[in-house]
Amino acid sequence: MRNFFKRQGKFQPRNGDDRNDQIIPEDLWVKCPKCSELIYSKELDRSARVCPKCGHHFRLRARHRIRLLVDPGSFEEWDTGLRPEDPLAFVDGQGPYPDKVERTQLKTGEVEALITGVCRVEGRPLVLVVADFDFLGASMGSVWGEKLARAVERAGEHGWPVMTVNASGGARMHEGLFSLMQMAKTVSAFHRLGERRLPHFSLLVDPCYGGVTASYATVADIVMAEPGALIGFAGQRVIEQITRQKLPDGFQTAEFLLEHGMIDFIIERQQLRQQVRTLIDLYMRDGENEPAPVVATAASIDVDA
Amino acid sequence: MRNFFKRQGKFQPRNGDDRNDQIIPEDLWVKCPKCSELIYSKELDRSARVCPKCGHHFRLRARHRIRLLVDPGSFEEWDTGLRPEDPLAFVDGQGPYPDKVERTQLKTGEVEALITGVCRVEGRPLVLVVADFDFLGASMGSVWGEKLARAVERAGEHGWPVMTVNASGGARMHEGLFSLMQMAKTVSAFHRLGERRLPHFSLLVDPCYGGVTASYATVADIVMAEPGALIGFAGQRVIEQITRQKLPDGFQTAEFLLEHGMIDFIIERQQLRQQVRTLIDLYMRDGENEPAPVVATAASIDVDA
Amino acid sequence: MTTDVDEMTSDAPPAPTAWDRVKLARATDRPTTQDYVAALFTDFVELHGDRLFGDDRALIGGVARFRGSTVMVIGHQGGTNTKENISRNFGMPRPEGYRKAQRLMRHAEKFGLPIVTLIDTSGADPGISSEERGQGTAIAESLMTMFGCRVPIVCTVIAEGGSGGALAIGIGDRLLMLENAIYAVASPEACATILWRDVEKAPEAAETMRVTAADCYRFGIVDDIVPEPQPAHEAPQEVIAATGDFIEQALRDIQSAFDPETEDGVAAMLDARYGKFRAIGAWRDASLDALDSATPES
Amino acid sequence: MTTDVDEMTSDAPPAPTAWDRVKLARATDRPTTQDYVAALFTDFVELHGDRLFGDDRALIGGVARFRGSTVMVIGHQGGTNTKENISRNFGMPRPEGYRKAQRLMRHAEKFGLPIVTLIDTSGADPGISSEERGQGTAIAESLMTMFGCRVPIVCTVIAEGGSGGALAIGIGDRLLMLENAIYAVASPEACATILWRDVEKAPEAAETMRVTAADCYRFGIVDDIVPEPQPAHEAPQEVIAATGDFIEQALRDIQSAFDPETEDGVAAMLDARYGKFRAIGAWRDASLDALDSATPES
Ligand SMILES: [Zn+2]
Ligand SMILES: [Zn+2]
Repeated sequence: MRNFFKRQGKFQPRNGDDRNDQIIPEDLWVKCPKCSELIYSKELDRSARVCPKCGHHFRLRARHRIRLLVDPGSFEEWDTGLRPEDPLAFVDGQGPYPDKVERTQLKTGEVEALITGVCRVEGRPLVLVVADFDFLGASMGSVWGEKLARAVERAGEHGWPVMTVNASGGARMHEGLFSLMQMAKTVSAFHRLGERRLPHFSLLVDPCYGGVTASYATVADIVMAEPGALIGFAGQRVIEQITRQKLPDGFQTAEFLLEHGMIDFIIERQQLRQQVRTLIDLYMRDGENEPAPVVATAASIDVDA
Repeated sequence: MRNFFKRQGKFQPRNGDDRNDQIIPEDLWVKCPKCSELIYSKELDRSARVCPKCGHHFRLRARHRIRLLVDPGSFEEWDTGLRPEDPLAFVDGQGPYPDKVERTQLKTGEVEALITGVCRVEGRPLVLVVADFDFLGASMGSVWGEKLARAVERAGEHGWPVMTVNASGGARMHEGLFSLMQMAKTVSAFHRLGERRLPHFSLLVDPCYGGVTASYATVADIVMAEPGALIGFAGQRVIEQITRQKLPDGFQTAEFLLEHGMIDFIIERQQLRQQVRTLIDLYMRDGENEPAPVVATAASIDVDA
Repeated sequence: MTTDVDEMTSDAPPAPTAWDRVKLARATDRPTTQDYVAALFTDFVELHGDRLFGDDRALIGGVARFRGSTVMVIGHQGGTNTKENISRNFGMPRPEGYRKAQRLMRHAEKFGLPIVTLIDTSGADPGISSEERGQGTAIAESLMTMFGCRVPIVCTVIAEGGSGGALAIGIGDRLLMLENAIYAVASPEACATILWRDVEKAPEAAETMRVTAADCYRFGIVDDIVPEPQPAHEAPQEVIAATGDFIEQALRDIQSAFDPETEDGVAAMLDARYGKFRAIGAWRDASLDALDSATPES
Repeated sequence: MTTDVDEMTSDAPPAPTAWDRVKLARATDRPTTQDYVAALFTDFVELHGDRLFGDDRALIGGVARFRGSTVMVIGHQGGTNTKENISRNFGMPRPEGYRKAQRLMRHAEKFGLPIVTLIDTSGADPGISSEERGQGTAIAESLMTMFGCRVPIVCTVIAEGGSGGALAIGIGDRLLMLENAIYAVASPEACATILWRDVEKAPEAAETMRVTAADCYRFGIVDDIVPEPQPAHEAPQEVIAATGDFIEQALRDIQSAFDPETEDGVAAMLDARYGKFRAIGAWRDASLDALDSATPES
């Protein structure tokens, strides 16, 4: 099985913390789905993709989020060599799973749905774990679980706090039970981190469903959400089909979750960096966990041929 | 303050585990409030005051409950000398608190609302704590807290399980903040017992309200209730007056609490003894906590003059 | 701090009655939990929700920095206008409120953060849905949680400490009370209704219930009284600052008495917390009386 | 246990397909949690309620004696008729169910009781009110609880192990699975709908999802398979008894490997539990491939 990946050697992932984050717009103007305002695409990017008129938070690619949060140049990416296997020899109507992965990699410029690494936020070290919804709907598979477990274990070794930015469309069906088991694997990693009294800050962003919502993302020490983000376990279409009931207004929005006691607070994208800095300072008390120097080398060398 | 009690020397509490438990009936026939059946009073007593027709559980005096549960003659009562003080010098429309206590003692044949001691249930030692609703509505005052704390501490020392039978009409207003603080005192005693891994079985009986419901009685390891018992924090009249809403059918009944997840199960009075035996055997495993011999003397000598 | 008979005959104004204290404790513009948080804490991050059912705005809490250390602060919160009063249920917690408090206390325990609670409620919510969701059980769980919580806890009654709703965040290593705060097993109105069947007798009930800080101190229930040279609503800054000093001192006292960073220190702190409440009560042992007078009867 | 090509050419009947297994796992009269409890446990005392909101009858549990020891047994429970199916929500737990399970697990931990879970659910309840009360959060809390639970845990998939609803009581030191049970990230029907947009493709989906006990064993997810010489619904007594033997053996193995009566033993058991799930995954490290072939590129 080790070989199938080499067949697709033409793909080479890019590194760095500020690339791959913009989808080329169909046109220069974007219509806000909330207030219908036409926004000039570059202006939207400049405002962190928040509608300047109504505050609607557009989805963001993972690397865009990283760039907005971290000190420039401080993100050191980890485990970029990890690639999905195909333990089920899974084939569906769209063909074999490995082909689907390859097409997705080419389309998105990412090798998997989860990006992990360590960064600094105004000088404070922080392990950062960010999901990319464009990669197979940020479905959680074995690579996700392994990258996250490694990142959290490293945080534990170094005494760093962890922040996760969580989006997901659900399970990575193509990996079957392995996908389900990543819920256990990720939760267990954070259970260990908690025993070291290191905090996990979780940000839920649109959309966040399925196994991610039902695992580490919602049992963090601090659970935040972006305004208007849809967050739930079962998807809205599934619930409608099964229950044949009309969904309540605002069902599964961040605001709905706040009212129902499921999140600590809603944070606007522009306030996130400041809020994360405050949280780090509150929990990483007074130099008790001395920030280890960020390794000075570039991001892990990716040597996939 | 030590002296006021001696003024009332004419009162002398009776001892033993099977007296004081019958109110002389107004007449020989009792009408069941649930099915309206007329029941011969002695027959009702023989059936543990459970309506033979509909199963309605009539209220029971504390000593009657003890007699039904324990091996004959095995109940050793503790701390019968404890008496309420009057730290507030409380006077209400009915006069001073000490007078009210004295009248209640004469009427009920009990010196306080809580009876504690150790017994055997089919040979198994069990610390037993039973409230008597006839004593000032089983309001929880300082004597209640002290007797309970002592009983639970002794259970801890000896490695005995504890069973509490809880009824209450609310706080002992006459003891003011001391009454409120017994909630804390009783919970803390059971917190300690839990650290020793000794179980607390709680039986909620009609009616159980206020500070008892909001303290040790509902955070037991096993919470049981008698059929139809009314159990709540706020009383029904208070809720109706304040909310001006109609109360739902069956509101605050044991069955309602079961449906709302607040109790482990409902147990009929005739099944209790067997169930308690089973619980003791399940939790006090295999002679790990060797039953200490019950002290062979009679109930603690009561020397109040 | 107790009312002195001399005061009645001197030129000084008469000492406030219990009912005066009740009115002072309930003064509309008396500082609330939010005022204390704003004045005494920095970087307050309010944490919402019980992760079970809802977010009770009558009981708020969050992490913040207090005099150099990160702490968890938890307090009752009513409203300053009708709309806010409704959204905060007049500061009367529902089960969600206690369960949020428990969550925050476990959180504080996990990170070794001292807990500061601010008590200001007329009592637990007396509603149908609160009963449905286990009001009694929720309060009881709060008490159990606080007796096991392995971090220092300092509780302060800042205004009205009403019944189980107050006690549910009132178990700690130190209990402080403002001079014009009250603490009672039931509201004077409820007591008057129950015992005199006349709500107009509330002032008399307040007197006979002994609800003042001086009473609670005399009873050994309250450890310290924060003086109010002027009532808190007339001199909020001064009273809040003094309260902060008392809380800081209490935290320092606990930390120097027990060293809660060590296992043994935590065990000793929990023992002392147990002992504090174990000792509260007013009773006598008639059998000992008899032994004293050497006339036993059988 | 895996399907062998030889079987296809021999006189033996063809091995069951994945879809056959799905149908066996779902057979109407396949034994349920209650059947296992009745046959394998004595003195079962069912404990109800989450102490928060309700009692979920789709997930039951209680203390009981199992082969001489007191244990906590927790399992999914559907109904045997329409009425019971409705009251038990067809065995699909709501948040109350997970929270009851968590309560019982903490209870078991307090008293040092081993936990036995029996998994049999098509999945978590997909309803509006379950979302309102935090279905995802409740499942996540269950996982967190089981990773920290300081007593031995043995989980057995007795019929259908469906998605997060199954996993929520599926974290343990040993995971057993009956030969005709299935375990899947989603139902074959859901998978067929999502990936083929055609629920009729469920048999194909079942095949490609690798849901059988043999698959789960091959993947290293399941520790042991309880054989069903005859399907459980045809020989319930034999299969239940065999399951009991496997559970007993698993508990004995854990107890002899770790001695959970000691602090060190518990720590080692939790380490092993962590390691068990830490190791589950199918991925490769492309950078190591490249190092293997000694042709690094930068
Ligand atoms: Zn807009
Ligand atoms: Zn009847």
